[in-house]
Amino acid sequence: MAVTTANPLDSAVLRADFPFLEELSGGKPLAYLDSASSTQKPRQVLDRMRAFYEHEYANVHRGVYKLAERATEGYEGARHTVATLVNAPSEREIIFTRSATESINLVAYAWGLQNLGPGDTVVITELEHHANFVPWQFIASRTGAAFRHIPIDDAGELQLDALDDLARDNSIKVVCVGLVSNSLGTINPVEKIGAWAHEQGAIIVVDAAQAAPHRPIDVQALDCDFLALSSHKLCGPTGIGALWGRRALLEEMAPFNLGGEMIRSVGLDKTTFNELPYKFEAGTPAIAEAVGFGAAIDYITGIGLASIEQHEHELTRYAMERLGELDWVRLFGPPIERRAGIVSFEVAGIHPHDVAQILDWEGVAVRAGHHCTQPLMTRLGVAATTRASFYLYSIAEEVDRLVDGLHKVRKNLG
Amino acid sequence: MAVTTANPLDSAVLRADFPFLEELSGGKPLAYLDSASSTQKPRQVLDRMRAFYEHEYANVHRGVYKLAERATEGYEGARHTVATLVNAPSEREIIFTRSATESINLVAYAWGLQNLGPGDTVVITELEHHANFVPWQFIASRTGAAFRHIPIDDAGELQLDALDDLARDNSIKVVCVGLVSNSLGTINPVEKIGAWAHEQGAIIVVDAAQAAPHRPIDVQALDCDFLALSSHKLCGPTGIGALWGRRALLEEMAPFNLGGEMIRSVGLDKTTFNELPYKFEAGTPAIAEAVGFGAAIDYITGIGLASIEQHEHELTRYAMERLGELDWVRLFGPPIERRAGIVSFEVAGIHPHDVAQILDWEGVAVRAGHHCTQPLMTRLGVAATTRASFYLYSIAEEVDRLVDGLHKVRKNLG
Amino acid sequence: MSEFEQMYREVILDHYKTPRNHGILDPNDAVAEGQNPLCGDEVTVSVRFRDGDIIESVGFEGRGCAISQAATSMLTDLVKGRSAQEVAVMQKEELLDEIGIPLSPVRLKCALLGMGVLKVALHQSKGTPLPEEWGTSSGDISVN
Amino acid sequence: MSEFEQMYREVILDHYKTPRNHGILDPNDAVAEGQNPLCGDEVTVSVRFRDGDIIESVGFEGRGCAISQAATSMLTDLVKGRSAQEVAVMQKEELLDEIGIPLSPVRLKCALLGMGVLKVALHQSKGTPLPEEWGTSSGDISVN
Ligand SMILES: Cc1ncc(COP(=O)(O)O)c(C=O)c1O
Ligand SMILES: Cc1ncc(COP(=O)(O)O)c(C=O)c1O
Repeated sequence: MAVTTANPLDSAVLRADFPFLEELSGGKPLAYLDSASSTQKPRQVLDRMRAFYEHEYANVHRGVYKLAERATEGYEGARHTVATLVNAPSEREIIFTRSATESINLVAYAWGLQNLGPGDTVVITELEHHANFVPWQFIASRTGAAFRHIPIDDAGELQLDALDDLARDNSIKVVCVGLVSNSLGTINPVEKIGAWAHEQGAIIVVDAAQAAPHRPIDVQALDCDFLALSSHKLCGPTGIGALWGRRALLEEMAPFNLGGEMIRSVGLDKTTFNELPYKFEAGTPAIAEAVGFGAAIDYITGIGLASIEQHEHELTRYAMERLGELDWVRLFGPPIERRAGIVSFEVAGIHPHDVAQILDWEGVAVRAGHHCTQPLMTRLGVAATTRASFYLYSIAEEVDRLVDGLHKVRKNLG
Repeated sequence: MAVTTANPLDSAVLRADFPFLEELSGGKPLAYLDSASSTQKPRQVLDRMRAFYEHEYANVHRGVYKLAERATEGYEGARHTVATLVNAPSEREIIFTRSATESINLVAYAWGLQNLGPGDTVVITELEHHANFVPWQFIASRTGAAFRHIPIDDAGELQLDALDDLARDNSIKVVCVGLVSNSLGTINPVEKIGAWAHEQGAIIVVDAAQAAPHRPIDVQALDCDFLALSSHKLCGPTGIGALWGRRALLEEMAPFNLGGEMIRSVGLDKTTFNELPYKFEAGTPAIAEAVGFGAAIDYITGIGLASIEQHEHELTRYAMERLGELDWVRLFGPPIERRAGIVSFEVAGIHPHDVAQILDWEGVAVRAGHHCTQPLMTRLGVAATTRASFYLYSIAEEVDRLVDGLHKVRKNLG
Repeated sequence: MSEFEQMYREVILDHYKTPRNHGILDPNDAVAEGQNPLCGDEVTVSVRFRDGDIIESVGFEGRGCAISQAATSMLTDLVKGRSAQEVAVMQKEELLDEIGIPLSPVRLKCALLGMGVLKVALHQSKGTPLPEEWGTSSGDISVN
Repeated sequence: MSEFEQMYREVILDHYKTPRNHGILDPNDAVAEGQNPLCGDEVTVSVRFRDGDIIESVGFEGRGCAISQAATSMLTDLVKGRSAQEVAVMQKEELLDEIGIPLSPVRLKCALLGMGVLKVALHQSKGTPLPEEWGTSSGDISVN
């Protein structure tokens, strides 16, 4: 929910940081309304990565020479930045991965293969992104654990009154839930679900891919066990994400990927593993990407996550109002109070692909599809939706262009 | 072995492409002799990635709008480039990963968990990098398969006469071998080992991380089953590598990472997988990194891999000669004819860390350590070596500076 | 001609708004369904043969965009009277020529979904070859 | 002062060339070995106690660079006469002050290897706390 005391951010000024906005599409900058899928990158991040490659680049950790030291400082500095972003008790609990998806796979494999078996239950939600759904479904099927879901209501909100029934046979070992739904924008009550999971003796794995870019996150306040996030959704480069994990759990787990860097000693018949976090970072990591991830976090925290949240909240409210005026548009998802900067909708009788195609010709980029949430689409009774999503560089004029574009869609195909 | 008919490359000209050489260390550019660990990046690669982020960036594959199309073209174009580099029969057989390490883990998990069990044998080599060693050791221990190695002789070359003994009980299912040893530079007879593996009904997994940057590679001529390579070792960005795999094997395998992009349909009780290569690429991939990887391949193939190989061969010969003159330096590894651009050595009575530390003060960057080949170090009877390694931007003057530096090391600590 | 008119040609809109051969044949000799993994669209294709493996008629149903619906509709007309074997090796270009509009890779998937599913149906009933992109489903997950 | 003289101070070179307390104590009350994962260096540390948990003497052996050898040598002098508990919670800064040279993170690992292994030996024999970086070996692989 918007914190109305945050400093308002000045999009007009911030937009100057984003080179992609100089690109014109039909005489105007592209109205990029697909930030939930991936965000654009500010100069500050691109400059930092370039400087790193030009002046500080070498492989990390083992080099004795100065260039390798600088590279290691850059890489480990980024770990510190991520730890601060999520308020991790220790930097050792931050593991760099390729993406939020890989972060969750790491937990599903390394924790799941070791801790799940027949008689155990894995719980996910009906609106979960495939990233926090399919790995668990796979590991459940491999280990023989049951796979159950928390259902949603018609507004796309989790039905917490279903929890008792799920807990009935006392078999839940892990609960997997996203902070913010990437399809509907629903802000899920993760603290409550976490407390409930812990009552069952289960752990909770939180997908923060869609939340970390837009609102402050505190793993200690959330009291969760694992939390996944991604760089490319918060102004950072692709190819890097992070997992935070509770130290005691990470220490008990076997590794996931194996190879260089994650070992203490390797022998023909016995191998032992390195300390945290290296135990989970096999091979040459995404070094420059980590540095860029750190720069992106500096960029968004410099603006202020509370300010970003409020800006998006206002834009979303505006978009819901404007779209709500069109009786041939059906909005999915919860009311503005429990919604992040995402608006999914249906244009009566017109397929989302056609909507997005025609909008593109109007210089408006939106996403059409299942948004990697097919079980949710099934629940909503559609194959796909059209989705507009906002970030710090989004402005009200782009919402107007979306609405104008939808009129054109209807005129042409309605 | 050097192909003496290749066009000689002009390092002096090429060096202008590498911004890191503008950095002075004690008045001279750093003599960077650690390219086997990771290479420096030319402007062409950095420019391409920047342009991609500024003008072509969006998430790939699903977007209907033009920006997403451009991003997808960039990403899939890089796949085409990698396929061409290794002469893959089909682009569908190229899977993007984080690194050579992850490529091998993919095979070890997705192929290994499905195909190995008690009574089966995994064969690696005594000089294998941990990346093609530890994943197999881990999967062998999980599945109960035996774990055996092809030994080396004192010169660091594989002892092929040990193969018969390994094959005795007819249980070999997979043979894992690197094309070029990153510690000694040994060029391994992979075709022969592959033919032998296939006679056993085994597959062969080739680690080309240390070969692909320096010499032409052809998976069809090698007749291998899987081949791993990495971008950061061939002038490309970190955070991206590739796996080539034989189509029939890839199709039979279960996925490794799971999530978005790799599915065909997801349901609460049943999920099916996407076609190749997407089945193995879960989540948002390292998009800009793939584009940079492609640009790096264009850069090195533009120069010509045969020319690079010959240049390194000559430098290596020179380095072996100059170091060979020092009776307090012991060289490890094979003769120049079967060696790539890597020289590992020991300075009598002085630990490699101290050698590398003092060399750094002389503006010479070398690596000191086990180079992620601890079983090899055990075999050589050392904890670590000092290693100099070359790339297309390396010059003879840097070898001279290395030798001068070693005299200084000896004067100070000998 | 505007971008809209280039892609949403009259004939496309016509097939989209009044699809030919719509509905699942009953009885039928073969039926298959398939999804476009990029957007979740689904199509079901049914076939009736005569004289062994000559396609007598095809009927389809599903949800998808104008391009995928129109392309599948056009396809059902195109293949009538051909043998299963002929259709199994039919090049995508033939259908694309018929559609006659510029398509990005993503929209190409829309246009070719029906053709892929038809080939799956033929494969299942007549053992004809599967198209490349429909051959890699090993490892499907089922849970309880 | 050159970079060389700053790091390879006279006292460092002295401890490196003539290490104190070199060799494994025999008999001993505790012994542990450990590796530096970054370079493969190994050190073995042995301890003899008196009056319960007072460290009477420490002996070490291993291979490593000048910094790691000198630091371990200095450490063995430093801890003599202290209790296991005291040493287990001893701050790394105390040893680093003694070493008295600027160290990058990689060289820091060299300097602290001996101290880590000593704490492991104390942990094993007296149950004192393990240092952070020695606590995560679960999942070691053994193969046949
Ligand atoms: C022979 C060899 N194999 C594998 C690797 C690991 O590759 P990556 O750095 O891509 O993880 C390396 C380099 O570290 C190597 O030299
Ligand atoms: C809620 C949610 N979880 C997970 C992911 C996957 O993250 P990544 O793109 O880092 O793989 C996404 C984005 O695609 C997402 O929106």
